[in-house]
Amino acid sequence: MPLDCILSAVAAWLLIGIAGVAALRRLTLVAHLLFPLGGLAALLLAAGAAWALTQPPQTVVLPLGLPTLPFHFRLDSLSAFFLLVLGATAAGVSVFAAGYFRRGEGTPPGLLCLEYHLFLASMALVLLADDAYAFMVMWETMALSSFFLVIANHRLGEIRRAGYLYLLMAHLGAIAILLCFGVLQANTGNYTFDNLRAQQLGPFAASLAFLLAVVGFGAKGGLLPLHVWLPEAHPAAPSPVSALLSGVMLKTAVYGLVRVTFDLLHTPLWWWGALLLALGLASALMGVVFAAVQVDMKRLLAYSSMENLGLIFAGLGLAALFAAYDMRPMAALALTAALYHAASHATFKSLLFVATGAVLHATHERSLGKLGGLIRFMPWVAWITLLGTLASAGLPPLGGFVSEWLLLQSFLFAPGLPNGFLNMLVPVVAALIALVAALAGYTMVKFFGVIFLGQPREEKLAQARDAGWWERAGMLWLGGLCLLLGLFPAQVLLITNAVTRPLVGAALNTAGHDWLLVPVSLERASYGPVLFLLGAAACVAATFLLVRWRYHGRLSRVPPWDCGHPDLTARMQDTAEGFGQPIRQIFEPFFRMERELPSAFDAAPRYRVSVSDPLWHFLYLPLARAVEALARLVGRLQQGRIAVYLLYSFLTLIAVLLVVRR
Amino acid sequence: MNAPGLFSQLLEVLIALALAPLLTGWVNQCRAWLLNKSAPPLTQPYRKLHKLFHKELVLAEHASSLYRAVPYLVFGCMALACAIIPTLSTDLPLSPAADAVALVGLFALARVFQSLAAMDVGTAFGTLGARREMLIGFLAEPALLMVLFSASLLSRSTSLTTLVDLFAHRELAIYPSLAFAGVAFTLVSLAENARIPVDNPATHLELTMVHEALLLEYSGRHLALLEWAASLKLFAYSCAGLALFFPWGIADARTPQAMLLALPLLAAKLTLGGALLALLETASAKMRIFRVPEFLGSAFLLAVIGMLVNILLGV
Amino acid sequence: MSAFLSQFINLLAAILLLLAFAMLSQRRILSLIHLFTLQGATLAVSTAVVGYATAQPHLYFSAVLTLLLKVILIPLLLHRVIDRLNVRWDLETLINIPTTQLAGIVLVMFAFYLAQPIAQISATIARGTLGIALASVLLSFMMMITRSKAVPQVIGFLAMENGLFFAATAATYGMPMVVELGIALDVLVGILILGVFLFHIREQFDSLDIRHLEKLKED
Amino acid sequence: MHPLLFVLGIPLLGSLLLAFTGHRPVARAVNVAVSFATLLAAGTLTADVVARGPTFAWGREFFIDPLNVFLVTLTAFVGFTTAVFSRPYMQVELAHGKMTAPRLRLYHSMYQLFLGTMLFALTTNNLGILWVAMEAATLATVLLVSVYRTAASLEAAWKYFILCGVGIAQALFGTVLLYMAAGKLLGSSGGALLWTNLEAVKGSLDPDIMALAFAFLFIGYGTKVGLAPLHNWLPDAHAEGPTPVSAVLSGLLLNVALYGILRCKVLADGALHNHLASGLMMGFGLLSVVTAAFFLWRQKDVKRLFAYSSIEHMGLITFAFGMGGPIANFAGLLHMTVHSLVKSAIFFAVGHAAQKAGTQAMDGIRGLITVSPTVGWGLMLGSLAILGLPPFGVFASEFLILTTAMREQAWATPFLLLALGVAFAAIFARVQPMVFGETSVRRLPHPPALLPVFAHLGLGLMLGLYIPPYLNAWYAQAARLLGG
Repeated sequence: MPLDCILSAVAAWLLIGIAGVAALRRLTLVAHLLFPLGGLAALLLAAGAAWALTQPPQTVVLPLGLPTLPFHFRLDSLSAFFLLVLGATAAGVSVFAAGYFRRGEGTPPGLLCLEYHLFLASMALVLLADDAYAFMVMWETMALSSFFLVIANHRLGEIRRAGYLYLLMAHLGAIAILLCFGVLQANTGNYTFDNLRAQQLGPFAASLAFLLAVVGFGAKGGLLPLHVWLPEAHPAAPSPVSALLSGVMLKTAVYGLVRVTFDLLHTPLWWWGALLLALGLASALMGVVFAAVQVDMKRLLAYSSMENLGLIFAGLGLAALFAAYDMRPMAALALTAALYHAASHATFKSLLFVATGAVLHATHERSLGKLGGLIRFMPWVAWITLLGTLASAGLPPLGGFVSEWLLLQSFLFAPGLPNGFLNMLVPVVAALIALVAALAGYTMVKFFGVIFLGQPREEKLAQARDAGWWERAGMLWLGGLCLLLGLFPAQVLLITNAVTRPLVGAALNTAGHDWLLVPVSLERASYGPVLFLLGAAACVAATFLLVRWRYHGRLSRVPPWDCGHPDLTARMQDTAEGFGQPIRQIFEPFFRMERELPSAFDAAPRYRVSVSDPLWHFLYLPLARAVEALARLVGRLQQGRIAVYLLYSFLTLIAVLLVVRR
Repeated sequence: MNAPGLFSQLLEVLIALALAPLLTGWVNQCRAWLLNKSAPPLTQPYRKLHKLFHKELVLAEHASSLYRAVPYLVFGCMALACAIIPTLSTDLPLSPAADAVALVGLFALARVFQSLAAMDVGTAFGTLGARREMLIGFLAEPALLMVLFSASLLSRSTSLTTLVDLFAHRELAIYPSLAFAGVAFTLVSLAENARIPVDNPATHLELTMVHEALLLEYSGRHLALLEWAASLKLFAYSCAGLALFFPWGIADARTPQAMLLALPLLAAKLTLGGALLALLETASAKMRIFRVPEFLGSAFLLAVIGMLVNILLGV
Repeated sequence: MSAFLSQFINLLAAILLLLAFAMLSQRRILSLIHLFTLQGATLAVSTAVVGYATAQPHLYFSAVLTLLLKVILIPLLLHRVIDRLNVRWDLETLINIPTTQLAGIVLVMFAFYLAQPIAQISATIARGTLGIALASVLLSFMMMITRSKAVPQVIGFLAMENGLFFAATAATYGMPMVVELGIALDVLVGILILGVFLFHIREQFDSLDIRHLEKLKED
Repeated sequence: MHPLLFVLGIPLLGSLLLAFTGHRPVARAVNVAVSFATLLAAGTLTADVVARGPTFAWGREFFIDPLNVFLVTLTAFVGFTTAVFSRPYMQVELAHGKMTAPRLRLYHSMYQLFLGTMLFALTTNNLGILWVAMEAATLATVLLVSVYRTAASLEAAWKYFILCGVGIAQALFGTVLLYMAAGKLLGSSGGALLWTNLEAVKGSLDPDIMALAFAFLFIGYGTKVGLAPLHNWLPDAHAEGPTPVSAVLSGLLLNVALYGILRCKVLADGALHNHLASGLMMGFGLLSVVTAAFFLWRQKDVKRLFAYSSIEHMGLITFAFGMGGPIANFAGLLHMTVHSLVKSAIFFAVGHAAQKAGTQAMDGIRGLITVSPTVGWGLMLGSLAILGLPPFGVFASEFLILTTAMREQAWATPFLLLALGVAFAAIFARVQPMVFGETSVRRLPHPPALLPVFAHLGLGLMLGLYIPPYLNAWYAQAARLLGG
């Protein structure tokens, strides 16, 4: 039974976590035995999930939870899809982590092992939960365990602040989700998803539930304007954890929103889709623009995650829009695009984050301004990372491109919508998606180029060593997944079809095209990555052979041309800040910039520019100030004077008596 | 996969490879004429390629293997691009593998590789060029995509062959959306092919160069391949423009013999197009790099307006 | 039950209210203790009268208890405290006395207003007693609010207890014996603890002004 | 002999014993032993009730039903664990010179007396005795709060005494009114104050008197529960008394006071046939939750912080009981249990932490986890639990309360949410740097008592994931008893 398979994997994770506590400080045991075992359990989970995709939904009720509401778990195709993503990604990350964790990183290794596996297990159970209570318990456990992972290196004030912000936002989001379930159960008092699904809500209640879900899951998924925690928390965590946070945990937000919008609520209203689309696009644009100006490699990736999640949410919005107008095949297309992007983002973002981990360990440096030229010292890491970079940039023939392709395809169908205004918006939206994708390319060139290419910007980088075998194996696994997702979209569609069919009542066409991705028909659009790759490879190989056959292979190595400048140093290369400069200029209104410019007569000229999120200043800081002011006001009640306290009691008594006597 | 299809596919690639330097030479010649200079011969690009292939390869001492792979990759990408754009016939077996979106992706892939290679040597100009190239790219790419989308909205397809098929066999009609798209396409092509007013292919003035900065460290056969790839790119863009806006004469699967007519027609169209390009280039002045976003922004805007017009007017 | 007894209880109730008012407006601490003693005496008498009128012997016991506790023991304790701590001076009030008196009148009206529906259905001896008991509780409460020294606050607290006792006897013919004993014990222990506290406070702050006790607060 | 005799007798005798021997070193152990004996007796009583159902003892004066039996067990349990905690705690205080032998005698004696009075208040059937026991508990705790004899503790104790004394006087007035209402039906015999008798005739009690009575009782006992704006004594008393006292104040006294309100609410509901009692409870509950949340924001003293958190939680519980109905009542009872357990666990951890840091000011307590991981984790997990993060039991009850409120009192949910959000932001912002980061604390020669912390947290965790069937049955019966 697939469900047994998955539950035993979860149980294995929990046991491994407990074993970790038992071996609290024995690093070798924890790293080289427990983490790989966790990876194996992840594979088991993925296998179970893949199996489940071919089976009808299965349920189980555990004798835990509230007396009236024991934990219900259900494995259907939607859960199975996300579990597959979780298992496949976690396997790679766990293997990487086996080589990653070192001594003396704040938290003892055994405790990290517990938190890590608890995190994995709670994510799996979130995906399985079939009642509101189980869902909320797992959801918050997930937040909590990941919070402890984020602050693994808790001695840095910055990391503690990030962790605080993270847990606060997670908790506020969770409250919203809780209320969403409260609305969904429609006064029945029964919180099983079966019952929620059976309720017929009016448009107002349904919209309220949807909005609460958007707030709750949006807070987890980094949707504007609830994204502020994301670029703080993801970089703060140890790299394998960042990989899981960005790669997998954000997907639970996608899962939740899909579950609520398409499963628990039946027919979306059109403006839900429009809202989600708008929010998704805004976050995508904001994310990518901020990613382009970052100078910290992990922050850059975190913002890039925000961008990708924005795209996924936009896809969901479009799917909801189509579903609202009962255009089921189109809805299936958009939903597939979103799911596909979720899967490919999981693989490439995990890969990139673990790569930053490898770089971090080799160089002890996170700032892009101090890296460079690592491809010569860490070829393994560099070449595998290149794969992730290209996928993240949305370039063919890798996974990121397929999902963006599907998304753009679904936009092409949007003019069929029976709503003139929306039709008009479509080109703008499609244009923005294209812009975001192109900017992602810009960002990724910056990411890869500044870290791995060029000359080392610091002396010590020459001492960098390539990652160990565990790390390489984990990265290879993730890179392989990127490649698979890119090259075999038709096969992946078989999986996503199993998901979309029950949710929107339609699926994409896969019959007869094993090597081609043909969402509707051959005349409309098609994409064949294998063919594409073969074509490109043939061209490249032919060129290479021809050139080698026809011409000599003489070669001499010389210093690079200095353009007439006698002392060219590595510091003259374009920096990460420099790479961000055009973006800062073009998208100026997005940023809140603080510049420090040297004057012409400075003896030690200094240039500094810092870019911050304007939302902090327009939304969060005023909010915090308002609470502070209110708290100050409330604090005045407690002046220390006993006569005043007695007066309160007296007045309260009088007031209550007046109410009573009424 | 049928024999005529395979034949037309091969023919297309070969013609592209052969004719691309010629087109570059023709544009340069026209430009020289317009500038009242004595023109280089039409075959100058071929000579240059020949010379470069025979030269010794001089590599920067710490260039990585990525740096050495990139010329082949870029060349392969451009050849593939030429293969999937219908120039002579719409009966192309490679066509289902890549549609309009994939074409844009392909160009982007080549650009990313080229920029990465430029960063690899680690000189100031290489990285500067990479940054500028990516800047132009991220603005031009969505604009190009929007242009293609305008056409796709008319044909309800992103498949290039279907698109061209449809346009080649339609009644002569005026499509205002395509007019906008055409202007946008021209602007994008200028930028993408490193032409004035965005870039000047004829200069190595360090502070203004973009495309040349990317190639600064390349030499020998690598440079030859990259130069050839640049020609191929110009050729591909020209053919794409022709296929979208002036598709008449391209043969379809039913009439392979029409290719006999298609070839001279293509040559004529390209001649005219090349001359026009030269005219455009000489008529405008190179702009500052900071003005490029505005330039490409307007292209982007035009393309979006084209799509809007399409949706509002239904044509 | 005779009308006379009922009138007598009403009279005692009125005296109780009057004393409560007097305490509210009294500035001198010694007079305050005297007034409190008088109030205790009134209470004891009224308890005995109610016991007689309703023929409940346990109320006599209660009256004796009141007499012992509130007329003899507590005033004695209070006298000792002010002697030992030397706090005979005149009192400052936080709010001036005419204002408190005006507010007191409003309070009495309010108490009567509250007790009115109960008085109408009440079958006990004196209909108005509950209202008066309530009024004296509220007046004592207000007295506690307006005084700035510890001893008068304690006296206010005890006067409030008197009001409650009066309510218990006049309105309900006395609580069950166990409860009354318990209450008396609590009051006794309470006053002892308060007395000890007063010494501690004096020791700590060199004064019994409760304005020294304003350190714990939100800032 | 009835087991209740032991439940009530052991702590009172213990108090007497410790009044003479409490200053000796062995007294700390005796205190634990007496508390343990009480716990055993409470366990026997519980088993008895489980086996035989609700019972009376000594006529009808004492009454054990599902509502109070679980509170009795809880009180005995927390009383025992706090005694265990106070053993090493008081040793350190003695070593630091904050406690002296005579004060220790007072402390031990009053601690047992306090437990005894609480058990008395819980088990008595007589509302008059309930009042007497509550007042006695107040007196005992006043002495406990002032045991350090510092200026601050005297001030806190004085305020506590005056405010609670005045408050509880109102409750006495309410009791008198109740007796008056009952007298007409039951005669002015001793039986008129017995809750079971009143409950039997509650439908025909005079509504006018009952309304007034409930108002006074609510204000009176509400002061002890710490409902805003009657709460002003609470933070001072918690902050300035010894930490074991803070733990039992938060964990037990507030519960018992609320228990008093609940008993009265059942009568008022029966007599009034309207939503007066519910409305009052919901209104004051909500007001407390919101006010306390904003108070939390600017705290500097760790014990004050958690004292305000207690106000917040008591407000939430009051709100839940105000809503009524089986689910909300169930949630309220569950919340009472887990709040007691978790809050006292927090105070245990805080006590150790403050001793290690040498200060109660939160700015002075930093990085507990490096020097004392167990205390650090105890404080961290406890805080997270009290903030309502699953899988701890507080979340289970908050889940039920919030979702029920959503259904029945939708207007209240925005306020609840605001308060929960602000409380989370406030508490967590203060606790995190205390636990993590560079350290400011030192090791002490005396090992901390960690068993109570983790036993409480473990139980709190269990109640979030699994509620044993018999406990569930009690809760359900008690919830039914409380009605809607």
